[in-house]
Amino acid sequence: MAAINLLQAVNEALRQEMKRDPRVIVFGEDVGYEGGVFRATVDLQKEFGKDRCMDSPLAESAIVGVGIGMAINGMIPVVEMQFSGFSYPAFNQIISHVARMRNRSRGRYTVPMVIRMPYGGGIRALEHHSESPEAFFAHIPGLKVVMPSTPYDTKGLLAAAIRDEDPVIFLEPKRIYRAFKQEVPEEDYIIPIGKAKVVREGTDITLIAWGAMMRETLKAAELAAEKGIHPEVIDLRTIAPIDRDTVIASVKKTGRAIIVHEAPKTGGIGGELMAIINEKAFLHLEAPPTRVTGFDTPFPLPRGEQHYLPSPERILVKIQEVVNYLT
Amino acid sequence: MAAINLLQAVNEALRQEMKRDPRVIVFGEDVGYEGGVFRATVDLQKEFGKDRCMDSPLAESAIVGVGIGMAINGMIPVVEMQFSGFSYPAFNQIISHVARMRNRSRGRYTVPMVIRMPYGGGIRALEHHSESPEAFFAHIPGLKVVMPSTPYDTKGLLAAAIRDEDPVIFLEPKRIYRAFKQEVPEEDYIIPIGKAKVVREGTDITLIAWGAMMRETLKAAELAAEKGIHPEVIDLRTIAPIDRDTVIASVKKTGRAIIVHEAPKTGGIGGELMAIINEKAFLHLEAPPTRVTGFDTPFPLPRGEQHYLPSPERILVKIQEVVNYLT
Amino acid sequence: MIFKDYNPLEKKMLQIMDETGTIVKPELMPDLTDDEIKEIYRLMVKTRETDKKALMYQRQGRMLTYAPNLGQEAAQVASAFALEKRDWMVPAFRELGAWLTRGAELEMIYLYWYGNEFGSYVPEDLRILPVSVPIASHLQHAVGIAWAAKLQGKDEVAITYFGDGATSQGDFSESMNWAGVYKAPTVFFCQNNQFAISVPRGIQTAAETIAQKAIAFGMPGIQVDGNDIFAVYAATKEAVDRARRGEGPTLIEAYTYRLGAHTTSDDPTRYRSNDEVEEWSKRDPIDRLKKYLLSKGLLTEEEEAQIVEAYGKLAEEAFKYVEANGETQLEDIFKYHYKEMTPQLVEQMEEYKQFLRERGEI
Amino acid sequence: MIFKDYNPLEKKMLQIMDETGTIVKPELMPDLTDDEIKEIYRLMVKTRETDKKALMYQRQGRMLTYAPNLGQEAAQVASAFALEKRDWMVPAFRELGAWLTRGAELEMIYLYWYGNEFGSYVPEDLRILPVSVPIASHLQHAVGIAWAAKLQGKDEVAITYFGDGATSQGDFSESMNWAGVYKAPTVFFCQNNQFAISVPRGIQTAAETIAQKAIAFGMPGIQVDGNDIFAVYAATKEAVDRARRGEGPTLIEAYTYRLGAHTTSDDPTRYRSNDEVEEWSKRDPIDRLKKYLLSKGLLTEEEEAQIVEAYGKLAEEAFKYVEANGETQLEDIFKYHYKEMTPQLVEQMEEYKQFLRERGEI
Ligand SMILES: Cc1ncc(C[n+]2csc(CCOP(=O)(O)OP(=O)(O)O)c2C)c(N)n1
Ligand SMILES: Cc1ncc(C[n+]2csc(CCOP(=O)(O)OP(=O)(O)O)c2C)c(N)n1
Ligand SMILES: [Mg+2]
Ligand SMILES: [Mg+2]
Repeated sequence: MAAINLLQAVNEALRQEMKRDPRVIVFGEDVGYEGGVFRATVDLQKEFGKDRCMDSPLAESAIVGVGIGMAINGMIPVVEMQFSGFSYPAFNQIISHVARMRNRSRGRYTVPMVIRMPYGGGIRALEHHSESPEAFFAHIPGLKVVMPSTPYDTKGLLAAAIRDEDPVIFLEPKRIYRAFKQEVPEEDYIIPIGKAKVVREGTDITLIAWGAMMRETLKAAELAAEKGIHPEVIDLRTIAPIDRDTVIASVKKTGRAIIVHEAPKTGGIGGELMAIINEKAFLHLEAPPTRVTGFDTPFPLPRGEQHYLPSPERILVKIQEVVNYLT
Repeated sequence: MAAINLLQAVNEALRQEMKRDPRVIVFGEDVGYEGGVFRATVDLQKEFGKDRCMDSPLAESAIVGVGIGMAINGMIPVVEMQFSGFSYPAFNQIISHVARMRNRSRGRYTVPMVIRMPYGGGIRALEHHSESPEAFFAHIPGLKVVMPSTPYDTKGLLAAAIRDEDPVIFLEPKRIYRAFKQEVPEEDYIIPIGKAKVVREGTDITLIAWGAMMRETLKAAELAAEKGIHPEVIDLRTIAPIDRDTVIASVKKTGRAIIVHEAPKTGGIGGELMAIINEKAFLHLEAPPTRVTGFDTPFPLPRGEQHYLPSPERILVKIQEVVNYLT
Repeated sequence: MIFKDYNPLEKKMLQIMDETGTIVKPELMPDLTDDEIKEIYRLMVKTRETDKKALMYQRQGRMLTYAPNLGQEAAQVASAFALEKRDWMVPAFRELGAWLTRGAELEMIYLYWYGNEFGSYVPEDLRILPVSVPIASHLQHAVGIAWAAKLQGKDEVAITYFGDGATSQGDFSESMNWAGVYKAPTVFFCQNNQFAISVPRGIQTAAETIAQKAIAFGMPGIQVDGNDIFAVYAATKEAVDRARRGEGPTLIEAYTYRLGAHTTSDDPTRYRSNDEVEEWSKRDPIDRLKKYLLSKGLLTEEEEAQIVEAYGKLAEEAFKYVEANGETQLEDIFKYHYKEMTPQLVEQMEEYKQFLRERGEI
Repeated sequence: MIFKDYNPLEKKMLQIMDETGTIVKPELMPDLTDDEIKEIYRLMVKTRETDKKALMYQRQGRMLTYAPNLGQEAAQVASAFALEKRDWMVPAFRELGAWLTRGAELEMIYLYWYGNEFGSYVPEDLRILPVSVPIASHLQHAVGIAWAAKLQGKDEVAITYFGDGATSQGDFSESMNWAGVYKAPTVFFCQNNQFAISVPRGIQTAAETIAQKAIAFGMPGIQVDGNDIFAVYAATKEAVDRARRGEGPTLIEAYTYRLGAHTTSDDPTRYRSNDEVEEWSKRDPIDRLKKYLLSKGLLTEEEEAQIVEAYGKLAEEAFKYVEANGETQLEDIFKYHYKEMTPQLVEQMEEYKQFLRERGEI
């Protein structure tokens, strides 16, 4: 086992899957010769050649649309959107074709494709470089949406995404690409898509988060523990389809829930989770489920971003509020 | 007062606003010479000339993107996406620019633009012609999203949208374009954006819907009334920003809520409304708020669409379930 | 060869057979046997007759929306005829003739327009993608299919069909551009039928021809008389051969006219004159080929009548089958989104079935 | 006139002044006074010096990401110089030179790269749109601005800047096409600096020139030596004049080179050779103009040194101001999305302020 960071885990999963299956092909803007602006695809072109890892013209709709055709003709494209904020030109291809080809053709044509994109804020970046668009993709039937939070999960989930026979949107928390290392098995392995993980057990309240917000949430849980509150923390890992069983089991136990996400509050996945909790665990609730999220604004430029991102302290305040509800 | 249908109300609002304000300009695919595939813009070119109402090349990203430029240079573009399912090529322009230009430039440049689109199913149409994409737009800060359900509201809301200094997505329920007529004042008037309307008073449960689903919901309310259940029915009218006051006041009164929408369940506005109700009226709840929606599938082709759309009967069953919750 | 001699910037349009059925460029006559020409003729008549029936059923309220082919039979049939079985076709939504040429069953095609997704369940042995409605988006898929073939060393070419309106979309340019860069073996076949619903060609682009758009993407472009099967076939064949040889993509503009409505929801008299339509009717592609065949003694009027009748019958049978088998099965709405249904979908299906069961509807 | 003589399909590139500062096409010399030429020179030096300082501050961790201009000063300054005050400029993100030429204050520009939205609060008397990051999307806005001017009878032209990479995006083609159809008075100014981040021009398109893409949209296109201010100015002026006369849009490809990194996050040594960079350094646009000015006796080395120093100081002052005033005010995050804040935004802002207040942070 070597200790690697999340970015290296992406690279390792890509390499192992490309080795395992000659149908796997990687392309996107700058991913070939240079190995990606974040270096997620570094050395893949060297190792597998220009026909397995290549630079594309600067056109996201084409990257996805061409990928669809390649998938139909026997390949497994793993394409990169350079930043999730630049996936929008490909929105029509994603919603109208990636997500629907299997259903449209009643299973005759499928799109076993992975669309990777770094997402999220906190890296002091230019406009459009800090987006968290998971709610858009989760509202598109036919897609799976995965957001890992650790090197270990990243490697296993990306491998699973590549082997999945359905299209997967794979959102990588760029803020923590290099934030920490973790022991990760060198051999390949799979973490099943559609399964959340209880990463901290607790009794008083359920905190649900994913991706880069896991760190803030876990820190908040620690802060709460110092104050005698014991949160259970769930790493959702898959945003679509949501692992309702894990969420509901936890909320039934704790009676309380907070969802944490970076994306704007209105219409975010927080609302969907609150709805699920209502539909499945209402009688167990001791307080209304609620959320700590980005504001209903675009992500601010760097001199304002510290206000936007949910912080452990903001989460803690909400935890206290929910735990003290009506007492 | 003349009795007109919803489509005529669109046309009338456009005509009156074009007359009132020479900056108002209408364009899109087929909207000029022909007057639109639904005839929403009929006779406008004749009346106002080719420089006020024109056909565009077949390019939604351009229709919106060019509209942005026109708005910045002093005009008020009211553009049409021929069907809401064809708005996706314009998604990048909408999210990256329409919604952000004001904020990006700290108010220096604004986009007082209206993007009209017929939405929704039930018209036995080809693929992509039956979409309800409101949840996507509602999750984009900087937009307003309006969905009228009657000729009267349509005329007043469209006029308000055109006069609004912010961009408005105006989703028209094509299924009921010609379904019924209503007395509508000939002079121009405004219905404020951001205000929901209680269209039926009741005490037992709050039903929230919008657009084409209002008819199903009102029918369901009648069926319920026959069974002695008295629903209050809210026409949300504006999907973003949601009129929380009206919703919350009603739920506080009834203690129960069902949201009805055509769009897929997961990630739809139903979840957001349930979240709002939790956050603002939890202690008044006598049953979990829930929803009757389209399935988590694309809209089926016509031989399957009858299954997909929420019907008064499906709503009624849910009403009974919620009203009988725990009793 | 032809591409070099027919530079669209010089306003040259390839025509081999003129409106009277006379071969005006014998030196360019493609290598087609009389049998093959006759086969093309039969496919064009098949297209026309089954198209007519679809319209009729639609008017009777038995078929849903339908996008007629009238006038575009030569463009479709002769181009698809230039492909091999192993090649791929990526259609828009008005390609009945091309589907039939590639061997698709009428039942499947009618089933699609009847409003059932199984109308897009293309049999394994046919390489045709389903109807694609969002204009120009499918061109990207054709490039992907072609490029994947090339990368995998498979000898396959992809042809994609689209209209004049489609050329205004970003996806048109992106896909052409990509195919140029990676020399993906793709044939971009534009049926310029002069209208995108009501919008005339002149509002789509200021370029004098659509063919010349190829220059922007570093590939050859050619304008052909779209109502002349020989011109269409010759250009397509050359484009397919080029692609197969690894020389990259081609853009073909088939200059033609939609004689019917855009779809059955459209009333073309609103936006164009009868005179124009009549003018173009005189250039009917089937009439033209018929004249050629008659003059060569390859067809008689009686034989034609028989062919017409036979295809009419075929259409009736096919539609009968569709009406008997065309209802969507409830479970099919849920079953095909993912390899395996998600728990959410299972729940939604079960809840709905329960609803129906309680009402005695299933 | 120039456009006719410089057909990109004939591989002709407009150059008026060669690399030694010699005027090689005196007959095409644009109508610029010595003062104006000197002003262009000054603006180029201003661009270079303030660009350098931005890089320096960035390396010190005081400025955030920055997209340098080195090598592209002629393309930017000389093109923007061809506009009138009433015209509009729609930039991408690498247009420092064009911003300065149009009269933008350095404080504002630095403030943007410092990471504060007020850096895009363009004063009312300047017609420049904010930096646009999503590649090629802003071209559509330029067309809209130009078309709106035309429809309102206003004598205004819009110029839009973009790179070679942008030409692969659908929005590039859609906007060019639209401008062609409606003869919107737009100048599409492509700085072909040979790279889109690490991706070389050859992977963007198989077209031999970017200029020839104009043919797809029915407008003139010209390739100019982007490091020659006279070629850039002459072509832009002609394009602006054409647009003003109602003759429609033009595409200009300024053939140049990005001598620096893509942005401060980029390491160009990974993907290109030093030799290539050195080769292009010899064609430095400022050196070239300097040689011209020296040879004409319009500049001395001492004067140059003074100019350089003055702009260096200006940059320091500007940055000092920005560092002192550049923090984002909390309320500004909420205040500018809508004309009036929605109840949701008010609530979110208040809740957050309450949080800060409780922690004594405000
Ligand atoms: C993205 C998108 N926008 C709009 C439409 C609606 N629409 C359907 S067909 C059509 C016109 C297509 O014209 P053309 O490409 O010339 O093909 P033709 O119908 O003439 O065969 C339009 C606008 C669509 N299907 N997709
Ligand atoms: C839609 C979109 N995709 C990707 C990016 C990331 N990106 C920023 S600059 C750039 C390259 C641009 O190249 P070019 O157009 O040649 O301009 P240059 O940087 O050379 O000035 C890319 C890919 C982006 N900003 N927008
Ligand atoms: Mg057409
Ligand atoms: Mg470049």
